[in-house]
Amino acid sequence: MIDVLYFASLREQLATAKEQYEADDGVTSIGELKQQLAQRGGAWSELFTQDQGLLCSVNQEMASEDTAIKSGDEVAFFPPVTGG
Amino acid sequence: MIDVLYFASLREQLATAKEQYEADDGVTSIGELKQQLAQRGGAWSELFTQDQGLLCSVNQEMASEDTAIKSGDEVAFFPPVTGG
Amino acid sequence: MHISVQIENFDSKDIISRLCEQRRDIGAIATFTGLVRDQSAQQDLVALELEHYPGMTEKALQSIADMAMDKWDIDDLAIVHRVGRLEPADNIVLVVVISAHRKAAFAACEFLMDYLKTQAPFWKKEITRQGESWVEARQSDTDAALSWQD
Amino acid sequence: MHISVQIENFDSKDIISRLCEQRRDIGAIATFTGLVRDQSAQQDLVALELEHYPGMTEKALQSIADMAMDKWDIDDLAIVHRVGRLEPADNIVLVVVISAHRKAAFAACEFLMDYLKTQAPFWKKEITRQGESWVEARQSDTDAALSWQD
Repeated sequence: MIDVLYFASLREQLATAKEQYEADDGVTSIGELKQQLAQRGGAWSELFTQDQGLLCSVNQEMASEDTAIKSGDEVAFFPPVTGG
Repeated sequence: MIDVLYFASLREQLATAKEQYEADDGVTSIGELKQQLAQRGGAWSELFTQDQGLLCSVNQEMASEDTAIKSGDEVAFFPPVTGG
Repeated sequence: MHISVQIENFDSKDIISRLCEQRRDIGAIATFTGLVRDQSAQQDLVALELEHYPGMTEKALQSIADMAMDKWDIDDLAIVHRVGRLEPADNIVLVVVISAHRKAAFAACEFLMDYLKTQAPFWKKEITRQGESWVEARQSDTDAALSWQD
Repeated sequence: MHISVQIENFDSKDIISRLCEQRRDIGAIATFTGLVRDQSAQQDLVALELEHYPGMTEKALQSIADMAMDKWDIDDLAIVHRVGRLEPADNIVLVVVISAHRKAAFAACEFLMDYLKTQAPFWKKEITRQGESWVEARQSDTDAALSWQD
């Protein structure tokens, strides 16, 4: 089980703030998780197949497509940050 | 008559804060005034013949050797500044 | 080091006093304060809503702070960032750097802001009389952060 | 614009409030505060005496301020410099720059300090338990001021 969080515009577009994702054995990286989420279609497909404008973190550290994930991890997806 | 002011270490070394200087007709620039002051000998000679470490202003604007001076002007000599 | 993510306003004077307390070796304090500015097209900004990622935000700020302490000869620093609903002219963020010398204090303060702008998980939504919209990230902020890489 | 040469201490919060009053277009406030730091060899600084050239000082600060307003897209600024006898950890100088954007605020604030350090007629004398001595000008300050020339 992976905790997946969504923030800001992404949270609104997906109408989801948080979910517990039951990962297949095949899902061992962020890139693979994104492919899985994109298969939900609609906004999911659109947002998780774009190359730019989507950031992610694993266990609260900035991550990339190749970052490994495993059960128990906290993954978050969000748009580019605009604080400060 | 030219008002001449001395500041900081220069004021202490010359034991003079301010004087009214009766300039010769020949004294029309800062460079010429410095030559005249150097002729007083002692600390005056030492301080006004050095090339570096002496700044000056005419009517409260930074000036150089070539800056013209005339009767009624306020001239000041001082070491490099150390505020801030 | 003082790092805080908070709803309440901050008092830069208090934070600076705390950093400098009992010290005689500080010659330079550089600070940056970011405020809510009305940059909506119609000049009718009502408020900003500042969302963040609790937990990760604090870690990201700590990591940026550690980078600044490593990179420059500075003595201490503070980062305070507000979240929640803020109105025009309200404070958003404060960065303070104290050091013996001004060059290090200025550079570290600017570095902290550039990194915070691109690395810390905060998002601004503008609420105007016309409606709501998420603030877009700026390429100039990304470029500013990249400019510090050696 | 607020420019002052004074014996009394200053309150940066008051000065910033005054600059920003009634404004909704300010996104960035950069400040620099210079303090009396004990850099004497024996770490026994008792006080600094700050001498200046009354009349010229204010003109020099005004001219530096005008240069900054011309050079950057900033909205307002303040320069406050103290004179007289100051003790370790006392405030010496405050520069505040307010602007829509942070890059201009940071650059103008650093420029103002670099120019003030080399162009404004202030002189520091250190009073230690060993005696008195005039602080020497630093080449690094001259270099910093020159670095802003285009």
